[in-house]
Amino acid sequence: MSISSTFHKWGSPRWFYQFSGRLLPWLAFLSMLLLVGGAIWGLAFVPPDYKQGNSFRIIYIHVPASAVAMGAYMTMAIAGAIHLIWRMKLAAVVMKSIAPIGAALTFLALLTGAVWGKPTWGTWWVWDARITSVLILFFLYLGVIALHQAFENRDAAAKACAVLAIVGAVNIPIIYWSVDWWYSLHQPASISFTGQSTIHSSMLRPLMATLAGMYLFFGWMLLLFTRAEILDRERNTRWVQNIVCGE
Amino acid sequence: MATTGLEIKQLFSDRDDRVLFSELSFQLNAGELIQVAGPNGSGKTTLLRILAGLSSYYQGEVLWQGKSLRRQRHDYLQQLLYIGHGAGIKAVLSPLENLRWSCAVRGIRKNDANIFSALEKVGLLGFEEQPCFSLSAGQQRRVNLARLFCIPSKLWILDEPFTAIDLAGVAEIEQWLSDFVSEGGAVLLTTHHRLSFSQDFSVVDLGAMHYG
Amino acid sequence: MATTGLEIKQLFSDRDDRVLFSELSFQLNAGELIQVAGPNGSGKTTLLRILAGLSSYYQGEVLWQGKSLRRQRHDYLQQLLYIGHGAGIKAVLSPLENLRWSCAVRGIRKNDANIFSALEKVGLLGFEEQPCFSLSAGQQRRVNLARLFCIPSKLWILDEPFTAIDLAGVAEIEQWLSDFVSEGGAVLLTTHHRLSFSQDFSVVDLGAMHYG
Amino acid sequence: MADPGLISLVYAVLRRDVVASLRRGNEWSNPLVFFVMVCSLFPLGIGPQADRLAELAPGILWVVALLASLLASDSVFRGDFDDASLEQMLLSPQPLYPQVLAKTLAHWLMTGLPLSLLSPLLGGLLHLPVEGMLPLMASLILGTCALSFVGAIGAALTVGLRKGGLLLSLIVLPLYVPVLIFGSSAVKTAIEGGVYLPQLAMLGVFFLVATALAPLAISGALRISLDQ
Amino acid sequence: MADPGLISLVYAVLRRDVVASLRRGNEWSNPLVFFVMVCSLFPLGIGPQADRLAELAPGILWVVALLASLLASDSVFRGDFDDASLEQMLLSPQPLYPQVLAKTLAHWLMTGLPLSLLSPLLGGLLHLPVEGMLPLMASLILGTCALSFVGAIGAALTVGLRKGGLLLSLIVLPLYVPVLIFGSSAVKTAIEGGVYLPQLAMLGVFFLVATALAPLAISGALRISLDQ
Amino acid sequence: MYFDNFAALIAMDGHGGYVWFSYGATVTILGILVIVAGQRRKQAERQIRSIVRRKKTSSFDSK
Ligand code: HEM
Ligand SMILES: Nc1ncnc2c1ncn2[C@@H]1O[C@H](COP(=O)(O)OP(=O)(O)OP(=O)(O)O)[C@@H](O)[C@H]1O
Ligand SMILES: Nc1ncnc2c1ncn2[C@@H]1O[C@H](COP(=O)(O)OP(=O)(O)OP(=O)(O)O)[C@@H](O)[C@H]1O
Ligand SMILES: [Mg+2]
Ligand SMILES: [Mg+2]
Repeated sequence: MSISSTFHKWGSPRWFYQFSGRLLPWLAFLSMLLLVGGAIWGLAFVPPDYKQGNSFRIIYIHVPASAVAMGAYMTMAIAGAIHLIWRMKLAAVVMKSIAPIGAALTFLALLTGAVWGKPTWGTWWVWDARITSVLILFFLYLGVIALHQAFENRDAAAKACAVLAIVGAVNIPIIYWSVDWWYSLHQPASISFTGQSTIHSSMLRPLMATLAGMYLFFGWMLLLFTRAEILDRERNTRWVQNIVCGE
Repeated sequence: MATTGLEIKQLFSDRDDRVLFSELSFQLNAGELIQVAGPNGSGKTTLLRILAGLSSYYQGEVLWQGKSLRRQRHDYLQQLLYIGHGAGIKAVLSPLENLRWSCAVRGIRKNDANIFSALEKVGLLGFEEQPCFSLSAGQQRRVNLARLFCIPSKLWILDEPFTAIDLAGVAEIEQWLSDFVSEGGAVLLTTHHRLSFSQDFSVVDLGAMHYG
Repeated sequence: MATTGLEIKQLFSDRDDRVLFSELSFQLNAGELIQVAGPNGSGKTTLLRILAGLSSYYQGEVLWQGKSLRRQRHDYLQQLLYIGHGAGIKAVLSPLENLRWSCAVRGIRKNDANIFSALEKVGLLGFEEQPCFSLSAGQQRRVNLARLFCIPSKLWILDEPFTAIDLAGVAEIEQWLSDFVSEGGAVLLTTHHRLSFSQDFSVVDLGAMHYG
Repeated sequence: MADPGLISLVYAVLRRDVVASLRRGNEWSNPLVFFVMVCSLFPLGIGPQADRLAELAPGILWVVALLASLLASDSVFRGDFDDASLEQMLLSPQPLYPQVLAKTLAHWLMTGLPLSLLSPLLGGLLHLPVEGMLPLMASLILGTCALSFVGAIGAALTVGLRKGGLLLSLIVLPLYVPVLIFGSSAVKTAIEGGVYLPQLAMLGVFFLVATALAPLAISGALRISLDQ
Repeated sequence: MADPGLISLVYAVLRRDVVASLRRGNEWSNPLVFFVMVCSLFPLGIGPQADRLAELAPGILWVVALLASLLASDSVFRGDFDDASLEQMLLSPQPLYPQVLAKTLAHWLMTGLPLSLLSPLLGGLLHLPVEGMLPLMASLILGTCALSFVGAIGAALTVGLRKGGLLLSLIVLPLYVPVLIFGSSAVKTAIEGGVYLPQLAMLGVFFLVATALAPLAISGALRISLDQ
Repeated sequence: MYFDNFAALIAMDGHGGYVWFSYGATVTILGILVIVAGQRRKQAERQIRSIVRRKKTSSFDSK
């Protein structure tokens, strides 16, 4: 079948709603299992890092939150592009749903990072390249959310946010690279990421678990937000009214 | 079926779940004038913006010379002149400068003579160098209407062109419309005035408001 | 000589050396309606803003109940209701909220019942909780006109109240004016519509534009 | 002063402005975000060294808060002018003073106050020592309120002009200077372990004087702006 | 590209905008005044020590220039939207790209350029060493042009909204970061006696890319903003 | 378990505060996400119900 007809099927809110309904329990179960299991494993069973002591256990949420937060922005931009190019309504819904989730995860990454910084670096905040970039990523998310809220018209809001998300996505690599370059100019000798080499494989396994769990959690939330938004948008259709009022 | 004008087929538009119009179909050919009527809030402005290509929130088809609008935007724009609610003029620039820019944007160059004669027609000779903010409501509207005479086009879409225009002015504008139509132009307009128009014209009534 | 209304004596105003009106004198008493007429740019808006006390660029005298306006601003404002070109409503607030504020600013408290009946009169029942930005041009104008019914006053000064109002609406408003006048109110308004007004009314014609 | 009519007038105006601002959302969140973003631009321009940033933090935080307040104050009367609500206020038989007071207070509640409450977070970002946090917040609360009133005078003067925007800065910034000096000095003194109460007291005086007198100037300015 | 029709179109649009902006006066003078005033606030907030100011000057000058450009960019399309000229642009049979390019260039000519030319004066005020003056001006010329184009994207997205103002900052500021980094770094490197050409080259690249690509995004954004 | 007892697990050699705060914040933020998602759904359902109700009553009216 042609691309457009596949898109048509995937883009149909009704089809998506029903399909995602079947996926939902699995996502919820798996993500909770991996997140909770990985966390317990990481908190209680893994030996501490020889340099950082027990504070390193924050890694099991810090790293997954950071990674997913980054990936989410790109996903949002891609959804925006799909919406603009193929005029697929579902993509707009997905894009709108990602923004608050991504912002929350970015905030979590910032928060856990800051808390981790106190015992390791002796300060809550450092204008380190990676940290600065995440902060800017957070601003980018806030921009998309604020722009969406500012519009009264939903379709115009979606298109405008798509443009912004794409422009932002084009800029992210440039921002990262320039912040990195900036930091390397100023880098004080005392502070640096200790480097991946120190991670022992026994520490790595729970990390893999929570990382996968966080991705699944993101997927779960995405479906929940998207489905609520679909209901809202399609509220005048018979199928939605049947679902809600059970006829 | 080579129709030479604007053809609207099964047009549907809604706002916040209230249907403004649905299954709206009509045709506007060269040499015709159509008045879109309806009470406040019935969707006249919405319809005109759709037909001008400014709004894309509609279902149904709009054809220009037999082809869909979305396919031949450029050709259509070449022949369309839309004057909306807004004044479309910079307050600090004079009528002359404003019209010069209006022409340039349409790709029309070097026609000050035209502009002067247009300003004369709308009764603004003597005001052509005065900044527009110091003109009255009706005079500003007239500057905007002067575009009818500087920009050659085949289809005029006018949203309440008589707003703020005095009685003598209204009669004049009706005469212009009449002249344009008899030269083979097509006009689509809304107004709450009772049109006194020499030729025949049809009325598309958007009727009362529907709640959906 | 205790006149009960508005008395204008030898009023003069100019804009950029162009005299708009000079030696303008007329009188508006309770139970009378005066239409200020004149072509675009003749100074109608300017005159109305002077009489509402919004503009002070004039020479001559304006008396309210025999005393100069400048002396008794407060008393005058208590009895005046001015509706100008502007909409006077916040776009994000609903008609209800807007009118509530309008009343509060005038010192009128707790009259939601009044406001509802006013909204019903102007045909906006069902829209009272919708934000005003989503109303059409005419509907927004109607919200503004609803103030005529929530704010007790003796003198209405209305600048083109029929702008953007549909035909049925115009007839209704004329009826309101008529009722108000027969109850002893005084009305001063401008409009380019031909007024069809049941009582007698006078016209103050600012005439053609003078170049000076 | 305790006239129930006036109080209910103040309340009605305050309420309408706060509701409108909350409903628009942007109006109160934007100055906040602006504050956060611009504060985090400075390290990028100056360099990330913590000790140097800590030294500059009071100055930067105060200047940026002042800018945020300044930019926000453009909108105190802009909307009301555009939709001719101002005309209604002027034509009301009620006195203008309480109306203007209420409008300006509403504006501060939606801009200056949230900004002041958030400032310790930004202090953290700029490595402001902990001793500075409380004086930072206190000085900002008093200071931004004074700034709002002074800014409203400028806003009232420029509201009738096409494109007020930056013209406002020009008029108002010089008047902001005393507040800036005492505000940043309070924080600096606190960091250095000094007594910062005198500075706070000065800010309190500014605040009281501005609240009492500015509405008079604003009323006059509004009348002038509308009479054109 | 060398179509005489297009060139005359660009010229007409550029001319109209420049004339309108000159006639209004505020539009070009305000960013300038803002730049001057805010730069002179910093000594008040931070303290007057010359050596410390000199160290901070590149960062401060660049951040403030960036803010001035940001605030000015709100007005690129605002006026044209309000008076419905934008409608006319969109309904023109001519392509939008050159019109948008011309408008943005006109805007930069009236804001970024004068600001860059004035910057050495402010450098003097903040005790910027003489070696930094030329790179400051050069980097600002290239940088503000890139900023104008990026800012115009945000302006186009928000022009249809009541109260754009600070929302624009929120959207656009993160995108300004690379320009800020390379701009201030060029000046700093120059002061320290280093080679600052690479940074200027980077700014040049930003400038070219922004000029070429931004008008596309702007055109799309304008269409969206008008279609509501 | 790596730790000798529960108290040691809580204390984590003095780093407990940081670690447990982080995990607490995580639970809070992820929990808020879940709750917000649920609220959005409820809000949508509420609106749909009112639409259906309005439709029913208006169809009775017209009859
Ligand atoms: C893209 C975003 C981020 C990623 C991918 C990331 C990744 C990582 C990784 C893999 C580690 C473990 C390094 C190791 O122990 O070997 C780490 C450690 C750390 N991160 Fe992040 N992080 C990000 C953002 C942040 C942010 C925003 C902050 C602070 C607010 C932060 C603060 C820390 C701290 C304090 C440590 C521990 C100290 C250290 O190992 O040097 N990180 N991060
Ligand atoms: N701000 C101003 N500066 C200079 N001249 C002005 C200004 N406002 C109005 N004028 C001039 O004053 C004259 C009268 O304007 P006014 O708005 O009173 O006219 P009007 O009778 O209300 O016209 P209309 O019917 O078009 O509304 C106009 O010719 C106009 O050029
Ligand atoms: N931005 C918007 N958002 C939501 N609803 C809108 C919006 N603009 C208009 N509407 C609604 O659409 C309806 C039609 O509006 P439109 O402006 O087309 O009316 P109109 O026929 O031109 O009326 P008028 O004669 O008053 O100008 C109105 O009832 C209005 O409530
Ligand atoms: Mg209309
Ligand atoms: Mg008038």
